[in-house]
Amino acid sequence: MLTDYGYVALFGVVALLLALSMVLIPFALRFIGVVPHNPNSVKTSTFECGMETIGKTWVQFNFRYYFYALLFVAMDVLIIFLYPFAVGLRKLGSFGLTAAIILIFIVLVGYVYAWKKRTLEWK
Amino acid sequence: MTVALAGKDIGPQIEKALPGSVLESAPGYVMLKPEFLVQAATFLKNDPAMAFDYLNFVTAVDYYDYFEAVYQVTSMTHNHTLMFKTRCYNRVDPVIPSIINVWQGADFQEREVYDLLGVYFEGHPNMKRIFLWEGFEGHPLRKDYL
Amino acid sequence: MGLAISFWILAAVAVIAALGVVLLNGVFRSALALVACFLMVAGLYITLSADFLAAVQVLVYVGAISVLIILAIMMTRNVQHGNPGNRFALPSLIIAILLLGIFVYAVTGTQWNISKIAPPDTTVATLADKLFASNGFVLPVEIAALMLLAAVIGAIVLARDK
Amino acid sequence: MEIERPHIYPDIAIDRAEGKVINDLKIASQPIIPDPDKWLDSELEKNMFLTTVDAVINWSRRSSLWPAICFPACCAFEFIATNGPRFDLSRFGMEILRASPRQADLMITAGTLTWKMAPNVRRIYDQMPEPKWVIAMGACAISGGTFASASYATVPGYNHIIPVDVYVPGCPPRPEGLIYGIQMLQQKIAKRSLADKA
Amino acid sequence: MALHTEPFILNIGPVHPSTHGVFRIRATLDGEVIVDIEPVFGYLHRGVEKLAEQRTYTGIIPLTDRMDYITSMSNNLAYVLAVEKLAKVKVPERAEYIRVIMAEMQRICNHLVAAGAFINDCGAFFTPFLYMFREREKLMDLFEMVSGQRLTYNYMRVGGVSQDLPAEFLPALRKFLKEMPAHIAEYERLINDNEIFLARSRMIGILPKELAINCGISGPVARASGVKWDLRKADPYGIYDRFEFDIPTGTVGDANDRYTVRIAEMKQSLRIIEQAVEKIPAGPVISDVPKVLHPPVGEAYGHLEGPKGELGFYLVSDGGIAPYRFHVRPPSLINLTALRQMLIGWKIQDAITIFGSIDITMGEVDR
Amino acid sequence: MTELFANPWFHWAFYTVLLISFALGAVMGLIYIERRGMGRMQSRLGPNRTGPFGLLQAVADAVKVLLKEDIVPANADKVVHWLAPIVAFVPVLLIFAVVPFMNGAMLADLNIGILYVFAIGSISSVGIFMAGWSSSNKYSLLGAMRDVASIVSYEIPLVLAIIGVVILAGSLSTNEIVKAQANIPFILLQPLGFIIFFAAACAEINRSPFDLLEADSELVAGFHTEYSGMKFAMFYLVEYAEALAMCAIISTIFLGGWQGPVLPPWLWFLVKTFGMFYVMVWTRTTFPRVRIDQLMALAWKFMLPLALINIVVTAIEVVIWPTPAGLPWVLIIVNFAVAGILIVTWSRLMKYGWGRVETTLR
Amino acid sequence: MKLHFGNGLLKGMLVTIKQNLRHPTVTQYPEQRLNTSRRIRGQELVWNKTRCTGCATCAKACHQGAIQIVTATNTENNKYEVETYRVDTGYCIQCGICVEACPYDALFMGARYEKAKYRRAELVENKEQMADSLDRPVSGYFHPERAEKLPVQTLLVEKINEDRSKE
Repeated sequence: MLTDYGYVALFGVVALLLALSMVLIPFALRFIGVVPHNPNSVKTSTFECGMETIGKTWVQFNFRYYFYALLFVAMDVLIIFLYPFAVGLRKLGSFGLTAAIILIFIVLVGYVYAWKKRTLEWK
Repeated sequence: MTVALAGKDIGPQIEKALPGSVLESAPGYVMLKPEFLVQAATFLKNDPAMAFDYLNFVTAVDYYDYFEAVYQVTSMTHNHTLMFKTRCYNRVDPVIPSIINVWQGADFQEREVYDLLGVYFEGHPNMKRIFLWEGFEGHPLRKDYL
Repeated sequence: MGLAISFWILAAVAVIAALGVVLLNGVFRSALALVACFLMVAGLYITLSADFLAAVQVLVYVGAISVLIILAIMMTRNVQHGNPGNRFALPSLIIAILLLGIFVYAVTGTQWNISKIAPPDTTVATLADKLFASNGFVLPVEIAALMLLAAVIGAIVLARDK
Repeated sequence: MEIERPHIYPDIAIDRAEGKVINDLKIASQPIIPDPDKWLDSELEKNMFLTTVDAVINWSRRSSLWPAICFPACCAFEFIATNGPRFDLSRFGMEILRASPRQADLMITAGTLTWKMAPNVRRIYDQMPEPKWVIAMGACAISGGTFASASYATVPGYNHIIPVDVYVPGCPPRPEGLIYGIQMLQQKIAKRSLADKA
Repeated sequence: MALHTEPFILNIGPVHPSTHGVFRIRATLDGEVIVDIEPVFGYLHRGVEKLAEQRTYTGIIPLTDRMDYITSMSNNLAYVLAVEKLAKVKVPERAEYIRVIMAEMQRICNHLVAAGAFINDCGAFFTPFLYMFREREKLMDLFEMVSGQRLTYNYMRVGGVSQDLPAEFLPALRKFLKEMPAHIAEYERLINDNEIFLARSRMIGILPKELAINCGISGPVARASGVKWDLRKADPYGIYDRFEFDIPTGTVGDANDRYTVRIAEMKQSLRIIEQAVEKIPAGPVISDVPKVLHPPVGEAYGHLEGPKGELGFYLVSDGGIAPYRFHVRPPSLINLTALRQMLIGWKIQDAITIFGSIDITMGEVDR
Repeated sequence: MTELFANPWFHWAFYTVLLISFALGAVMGLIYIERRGMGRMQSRLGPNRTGPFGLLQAVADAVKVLLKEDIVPANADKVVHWLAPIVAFVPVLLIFAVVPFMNGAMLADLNIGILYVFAIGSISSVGIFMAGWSSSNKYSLLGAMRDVASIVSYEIPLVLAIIGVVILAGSLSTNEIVKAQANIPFILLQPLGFIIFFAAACAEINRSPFDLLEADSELVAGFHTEYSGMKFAMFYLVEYAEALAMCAIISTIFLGGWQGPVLPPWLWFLVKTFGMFYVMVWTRTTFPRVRIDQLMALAWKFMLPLALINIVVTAIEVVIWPTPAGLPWVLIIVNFAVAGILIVTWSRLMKYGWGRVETTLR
Repeated sequence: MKLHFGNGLLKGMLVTIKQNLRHPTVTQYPEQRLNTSRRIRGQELVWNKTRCTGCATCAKACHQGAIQIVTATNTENNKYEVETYRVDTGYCIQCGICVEACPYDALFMGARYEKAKYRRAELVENKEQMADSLDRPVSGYFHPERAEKLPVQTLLVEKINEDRSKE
């Protein structure tokens, strides 16, 4: 099993090198004059439909979005439980099924509550 | 067919409602005093016999001696139309009251007149240049521009 | 041999990334370093033959927790410079050193038993047996679900418009 | 332009700042920028290797010209018609219209340029990565067209603001005329050499 | 809670793929939600009104072509109507029919572009737009056949039209009339029932009837809000009182209504053209008008139901060869009056959709 | 030959070269298919000048983009700006490690194959977020924000939709899943799962109608507004490589992967993958884009409950008929009926006209 | 006002896929060329030297002022002769008013539209470049007698014959 992960890890290294080279080749070619490079203050300024940006560009976002992330984490954890269940269902039989349905049901209570509280709307 | 109401008929009616507001009742238009413009416009809009609910256009003409603001209004219920005008004799900084609170449709058109002719509409919440940029010198549609 | 090499690489990168979390200036970069750290930890799980756990680590920590952190960053006002030093610097240093001491003591003092049993071939099926079979840990699983429920409701309360 | 939380409706300060930019540009861009025709007629002595490299590079550059979006006026519709199902610019691999100048190679200036717009066009052009080309499409883009004669607001030709590679006359040019112009630009690109620039 | 979003200013335009030219919305956003907008005009202000004061009455016609460049014929016609009112010129019968055919073809042309661009703004990847442009090309062919240009026709003249229709025009037009309904049905199949499109356009950017009238909004935008006002019926210029057609109106006044009204208007225009093609008489196409026109001193406001709304020209003559004052009532500009009320509270995506549903041409907004 | 493949180093080297060349080559193919296919659907032709039949168009684009000037905005977070394309690109390539081209012909037959795909795939979104955030551009930032929104919403239905398949196959390994489809592809047993997975996959890889992050009619170019040259090309590549990966995954888990009569297995796999991509092109040509809150609502209110119901239904079916020897046809009918009824009834919960927000700032 | 996901989406998809089978309406321009309108106003003016009297009506009619005409008296046969006749095609908007104005049928709209140039100065055409010749087709704009001789315009409503080899 570990051999397989070894393959993946080494493949990952190669992929990383490939990605790096893709970024670095134009960078290297710049020095032999094939790729132009004449930055100036206008060129490197922010593009905003041809206007200068007004105010700062990193702005604060609303707190409401945080709720989604929390709900997302909760659901993600639920899914993690469901995967072993799904793999082993044929062996587990109806007992496992009941357990999983109870599991889903408990989390769904919170989900339904969130729906009813209209917190599922992205504002 | 939309009936173009004669200024001759409407002028006296406005005069009756707002004494001293009408300068001239020509066949094609009614000439109003600028001080009474908003009141007359409100009257024209709200009077059930007139019911001019729709403002076709607002513009102004530069006649060297004076600026003439031209308004054309239509009543969608009665299907008739009327043109009324007002004059402003000050050439340095001409001011005419804004009718944006009567017909919101005048919003951009008054700004346009201000931009191109330099007639300031008093009471408009956002009276600034619309087509040209801040810092542009002069008002190009004036007859003495260039 | 291969395991040892990969362990050291993963551990070293994890520690560097963890240091980056603390030392880097921009909050966003710190968060990215944290993501890198999580990834390395997932790699460590793999070297321990816990492949399902590694996937869970990536899925939950890199996929979900990082989003949580990123969202938290989106809500901060001054993203580029992070926190300036404050008067809690000294107390926190002391607490950190104390904690480190406790950990080192605990690690060195523990008798590390090494299991002689080979790791199972398919971890997921084994896990399924342990979690959902009638003789498994069904009750803790349901309790975990209750915890998730509590978290969701807590989130709703937090996000409610006041 | 650092303005603190300006979300109150008429913000005259922004307008003033922008107006100043426009006025400055108007004063600065009275002379015409000469046409970039440096490598047009020159047949340089090239060595074999460079010629091959040039050929490959120029082939790729001329076969994938991605136009930036700069559609002020009438000619825009002829440009879209060119892009449309009848004349089909996508045959030349040009259907990828990049809204962001960072990813574009070619600016097809389809329409009248006013002084108010000029800083934006200049800015968009500046923000395009090199190498970049400009096709002046239509009379307004070449000379201001109808609006040049007495108008206070129009720029008499894009070549006051940005260098123009190909002029396509017409008001607006027929789509075929534009494609012809694009092919002329492709021929122009084909003559470019790495050696010239250095 | 102390944590809230910082509002920030975003420039949408002037160089933005879906501002239909060079319009600019300076939007103040709270996250994705629009808190406040300020429309900024003038990026295509070319001084048409000033230029027109220096030109002969005939020389202005090419200028009107370039004002609303999608609907050049209608612009020509509106201007010519105003001059005819000013100079009291009669128009021959055949020319009147040609004008109606041209104006209605132009209306179809404009609505094709408007509907296509609107769906494009909803995010469809050009497909409906290109389909509609395909049919527009057919109209372009016809316009080109008549006037020699594809976009800027310069075809109407004071007292008629510049040239008679070529012999092959009417057969081609009949052919077009025969196949166009199938194409409109195709667009309807393609997009009208699409759930994503409906969700994106229904109940979005509602313009109430009273607000529409008060803002002077006209054309399909007003009709979508339920204002049954069409100058072709209310004030039939030319010979519009001889044709049978309906005025499609919307009920809610949302973006979808504006789209459906446009599609319905195309069908009505086809109806009008069919009737005109049947009845068109033979005869001269231009009345005897001096080459250099000297209208009497006075003023006239000529208007027509343009594809975008009430398009009017207000001319003041001092008896010279050029108008003393030349003012355009631009439907595109005035239809934007309610933009602020329509956009605030919606997300950026909706803002683009709503803006697209109004259908403006910058050449006419800024002139 | 088999001995050679038994050598782990050779196995690794062979598949590494194969996967990378497959990914890059197929992406070019996808771009060609997309441009030509879309062109035809839009009643035009698409690129046909560059090379025979326009086949070299993608090559020309690639060479041009490689030689384009690279602009890094002055006030961007430069390190993150540089790293973002790499972080986005590497995971996408890694996905291909578990894609079976033939029986067992894959780089690594992981026990947790499917889970690995989504775990790795979620890293890519971080790269996209980095790009949007670091550009210091408001459009990019909005794109980044939408990226977060789409991660948050679409990860869940995507992963849930697979569980039905996993229940049927009883394994997480991609090769095992393909083997389990020897008789009948899972698309017939899991129609609802397939629809949800397809939609969620489109959202995950930001393809139309869910291409909100780079919505060019609204956000100019979204998260990569400030990227030029090769780094932009890498995002372009990522987009198509992700699409390729997702199509490969879909064909593996729903369409029976390399299984198929007559043709060699690898050809079946390719045909299914490219066919799937053609469907994606087709939807892209036809549909308008959804709005961000509709995207969220669709994920949270439509696809999540339906996916859960799908899991429960599938689980019950599997428990009742542990070995569906003679039963697949019944199951197919039942599942299609369930899918149809659920979609129709549940979509009634959706309504028009959400979206107006009463702003308090004025 | 109920939504059913699916129905409308599928209908739309059917339309696009059907389009795939239909013949595309593309004219592959450099190889295939459309017959333009008989009245085409191309991007040039064609000037007939023999008919022109140098009256400058065209220059007066041109509100653009794009036509520059200088006449000189030829003392030999006591006639006006056109010394310079110059049109800036980059400035001309092809409105055709000069052609309409010409009282001697000496000015025509040209039919050519491939006039792109690399340099601004090349766009100014002098009288040699504008002169009437055989390779410079003349459009029938305001000259119906010429229009009749020109080929019939290709129309999209008619079926265009297309060469499918280069797809």
